Amino acid sequence: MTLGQIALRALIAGFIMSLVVITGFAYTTLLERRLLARLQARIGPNRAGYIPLPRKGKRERRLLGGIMQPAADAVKLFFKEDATPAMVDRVVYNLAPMLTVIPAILILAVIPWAGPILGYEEYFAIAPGIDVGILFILAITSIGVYGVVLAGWGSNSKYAILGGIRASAQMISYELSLALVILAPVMLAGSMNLNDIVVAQEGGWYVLFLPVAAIVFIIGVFAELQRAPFDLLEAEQELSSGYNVEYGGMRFGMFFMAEYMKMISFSAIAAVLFFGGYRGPFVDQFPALGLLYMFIKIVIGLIIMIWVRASLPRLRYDQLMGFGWKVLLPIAVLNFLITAVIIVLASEGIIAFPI
Amino acid sequence: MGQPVVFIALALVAILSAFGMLLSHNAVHAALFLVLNFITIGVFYIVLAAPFIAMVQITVYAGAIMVLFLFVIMLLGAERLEGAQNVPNTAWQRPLAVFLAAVLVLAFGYLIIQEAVSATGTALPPLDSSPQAIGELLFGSYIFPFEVTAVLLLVSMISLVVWKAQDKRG
Amino acid sequence: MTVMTPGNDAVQEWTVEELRAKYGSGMEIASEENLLLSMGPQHPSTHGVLRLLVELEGETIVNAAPDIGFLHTGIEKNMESKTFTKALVMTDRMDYLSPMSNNLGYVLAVEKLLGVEATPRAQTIRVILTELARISSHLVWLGTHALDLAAMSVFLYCFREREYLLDVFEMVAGQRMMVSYFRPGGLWRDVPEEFEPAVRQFLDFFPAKIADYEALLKNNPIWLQRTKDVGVVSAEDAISLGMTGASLRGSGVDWDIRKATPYCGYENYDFDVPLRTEGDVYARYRCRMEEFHQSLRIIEQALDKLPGGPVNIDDRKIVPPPRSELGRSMEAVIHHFKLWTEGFNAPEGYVYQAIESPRGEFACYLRGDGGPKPARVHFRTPSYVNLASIVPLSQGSFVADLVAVIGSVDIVLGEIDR
Amino acid sequence: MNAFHDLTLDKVRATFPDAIADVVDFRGERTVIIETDSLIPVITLLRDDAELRYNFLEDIVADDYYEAFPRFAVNYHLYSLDNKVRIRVRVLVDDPDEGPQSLHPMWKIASWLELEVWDLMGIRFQNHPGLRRLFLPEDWQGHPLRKDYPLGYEEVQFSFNYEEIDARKPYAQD
Repeated sequence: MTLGQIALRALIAGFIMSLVVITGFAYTTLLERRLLARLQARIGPNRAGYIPLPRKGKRERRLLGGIMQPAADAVKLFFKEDATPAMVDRVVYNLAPMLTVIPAILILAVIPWAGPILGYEEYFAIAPGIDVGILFILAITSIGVYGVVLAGWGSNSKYAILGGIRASAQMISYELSLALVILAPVMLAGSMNLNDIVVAQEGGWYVLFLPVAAIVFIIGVFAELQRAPFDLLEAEQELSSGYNVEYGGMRFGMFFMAEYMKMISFSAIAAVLFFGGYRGPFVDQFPALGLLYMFIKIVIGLIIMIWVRASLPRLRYDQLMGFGWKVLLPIAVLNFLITAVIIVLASEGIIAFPI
Repeated sequence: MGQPVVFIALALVAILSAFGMLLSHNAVHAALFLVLNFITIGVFYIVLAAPFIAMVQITVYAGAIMVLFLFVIMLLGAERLEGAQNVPNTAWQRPLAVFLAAVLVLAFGYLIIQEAVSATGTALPPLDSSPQAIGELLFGSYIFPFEVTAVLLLVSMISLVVWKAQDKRG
Repeated sequence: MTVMTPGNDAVQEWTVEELRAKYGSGMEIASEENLLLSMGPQHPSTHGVLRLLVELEGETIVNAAPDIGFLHTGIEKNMESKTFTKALVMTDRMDYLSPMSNNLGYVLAVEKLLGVEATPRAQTIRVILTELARISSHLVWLGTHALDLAAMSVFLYCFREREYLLDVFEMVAGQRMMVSYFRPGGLWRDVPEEFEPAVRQFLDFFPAKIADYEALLKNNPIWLQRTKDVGVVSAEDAISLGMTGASLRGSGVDWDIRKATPYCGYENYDFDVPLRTEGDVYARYRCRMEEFHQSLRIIEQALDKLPGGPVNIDDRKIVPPPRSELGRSMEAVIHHFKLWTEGFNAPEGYVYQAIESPRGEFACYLRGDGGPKPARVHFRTPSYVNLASIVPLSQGSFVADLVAVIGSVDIVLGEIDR
Repeated sequence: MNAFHDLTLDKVRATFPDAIADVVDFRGERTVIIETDSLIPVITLLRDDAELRYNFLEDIVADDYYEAFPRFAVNYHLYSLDNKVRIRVRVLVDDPDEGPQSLHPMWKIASWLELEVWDLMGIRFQNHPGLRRLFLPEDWQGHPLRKDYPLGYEEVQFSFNYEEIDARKPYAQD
């Protein structure tokens, strides 16, 4: 394949996967609303777009109520009045939502969705050639902070700026632990390519070998995504929704979109790093099954995030920072050191370890 | 053919963002231009087939350091520069800056012209930019400067914390 | 001080005097460097329309000033222009989360002024209903308090159980919230016969629900972190601040008006007053959670010995005659007419009747001047007094703790502004 | 509880023989009407006496006896947490601008309770740390709980006289 063909293929795959994930984001919101409603003894959105099944003599049966709710929400958001507050910095104010969404989409580039399908030689990803996939993810998430920080600053509102300050401090601190624990699977697999990490888990998921790393990773992801119990920067009760308080319409929708798309992509990354990625039974015979496995693992990840949101209160800001620096970071460093030592010892043949 | 086009486009972005940083009156805008500049340079590294360095560049400079810059600017509320214009005794800085810039441009120009005139085109040996090679370089031949830098940064950080803590106490 | 803005030319420099004039709360501003944050009146965690002007150093609260009056409707003034019976409906609107308690406080004050006492059956029903109101009010407190700390599920569970209680109120009074059920001299009418089974059913299922709430919060490490050692107030300070109810008992002062100066025959019931000594948000939380169980105990005892007999005293000058008499007794018609046009005359004098409302001491000062209308009504509402304690309790802590403190002292703005 | 009330009265009489102007018993409640000047000493005695210990300030209520003299009365409801007894101390005020002394050095809550009295009844407490409007707007005229303050009402607008009544409405003047 020539360079041009590769570029064209990446373009098409990227377009399709972005569409898939944007739709997926919409339905993640629906999943969250329905599931939260179930957990909280209420019903949730169950009207928009049901499929009527006529029954003789009775009222029709309504199937899949609420299935069009995301579309209705999107229409609503698009047609809202696009108001810009008076004293904002217009450039920054308009830039911030974009800077949140773009990194959320960019992360999708390196995630391996399945084995060799659709004419891909090794595995199916938008940009299969990137060998530093892990670093790419870290780089892009670190850029993602800007959206929140600039939204907080550019809105010219005290609540927003408090949210922005909280956001930058929180994301920087938790990124450290996140990066350190990601190194453990990288060392085990001996590669920064996400597909290599998936393939290396043929002998067993890394969550079995690296349970501490997996737990720290999941906690770090909650903080990175600003999901409960770490949703301090948009704490409705303290900052009345924090950094996005001055946004409305689709600009607000873009923050929302970025959060849910990140939920999907980080579920995928967790699946890749610790839960065997697209691998599963019969995936060697039928590589397309990988898509299904990936889908299942992502949905399980989403459900866990929603479940946590339904059950836990929110941490306080200083407690959050204390937890990140005093608990999570030491554990991540220790985990990193011990893993490295064990790998060296095993490769020297001093101890037996199935790697 | 593609490479020169990419190079020129990136170079334009890099130069314009650098000028934008220098000329913008708002500290936050300046910081954002700098971020753009860093990211462009990161892309340069990718073009040079050094993805590891590219990613490190973006993560560390664009992702971490500049966020801290923004953090400080936001906290101090120092985004407006009108105060700086009133500071006395800065008049002598301008000619000096122009002079230094001229020296820099001349030096680079000399090097480039000399290269063009001699036109030997000495090909550099292909550089290995894998994480392993960089690691070996850093922890092998350059271990001493690397560690010295680390200690220096640590010392400056601790001294700042101590200074600030004393400030608060009394 | 500079108001934070992103490099806009229209930025304004405010002096402290201008700020004080602008915010108009009389708060002393410690430093011009600090951030002034106006929380509310439209803020998710200010429980109604409370506005708090908060001075922040970073995220630490230096000072705060409550700004109230958004709900002020002049209830005390309005009641002076109505007869004693007609004025009753205004009391529902004060603490709209436990209108039964407000009714009770006012009605007891009127009865004290008149020098009458309700029948045993009426008193027992009053006890049952005020305890149910206490539970329903505490449910809202628990739900919103948990929601303030972002435990959102508890909120919805609490409101599910509250719905049941509101249905019970609707069953007896025909109204879910603005009940006006207790009347001077007794009740509006006797409870329907479905009332007792409905309350018994509630007694059966509610302990399991309390266990649910406890499972979500009681030992939740995040909940403990957010509430322990937050908003601590000592017993002396709590007394000096006039705190009452569970907020006072959380600091270890054993004072429950139902025990200290019993009314409605509370001395005949066997119940405990939950006490904690820590004085922090968690202690107040534990006290109120314990009060659920104590209220259930009281209701059960009251139901078991619910006496028969009339619910209204046999004094036609105070209580209107039953509708059945109107058709055959001229005297009844005259009484009815006199009561609904003119009302009853109260003697000259003033009384002060305190009851233990869900939020603390609810008291009614009532002066009669010999006429059919109260000459002066004043309500000592627990929320109004407890609100003042928010500032000393939250000074030096974080904004997030302010939210926890507001939740833990349990205020209702309708009662504060009156 | 009349025994304890009598004890209270005896103690006050013993210490401040001239302070008590009148004593009222009504429906089991005792009211001690005292001279304005001796408010602080009497209440200090009630609060600090080892036997009495009326250590809880429940409420401050002002009352308006319009056309009588003295016109206003301020009631202090004190409660003894140890003895579980309530007593009402009453001060008569003729000039609302020279009200009784503020109790804020004795109870932190006192200044807050006095704010309400000032806002709605207009009795100016001496030495209060900062009297201001609490419920009503800063520029409100008058004190609504006074008897000579009209209750007021809102005229109902109908379609035929909407404009006419709208013109008379007291909207906030910008």
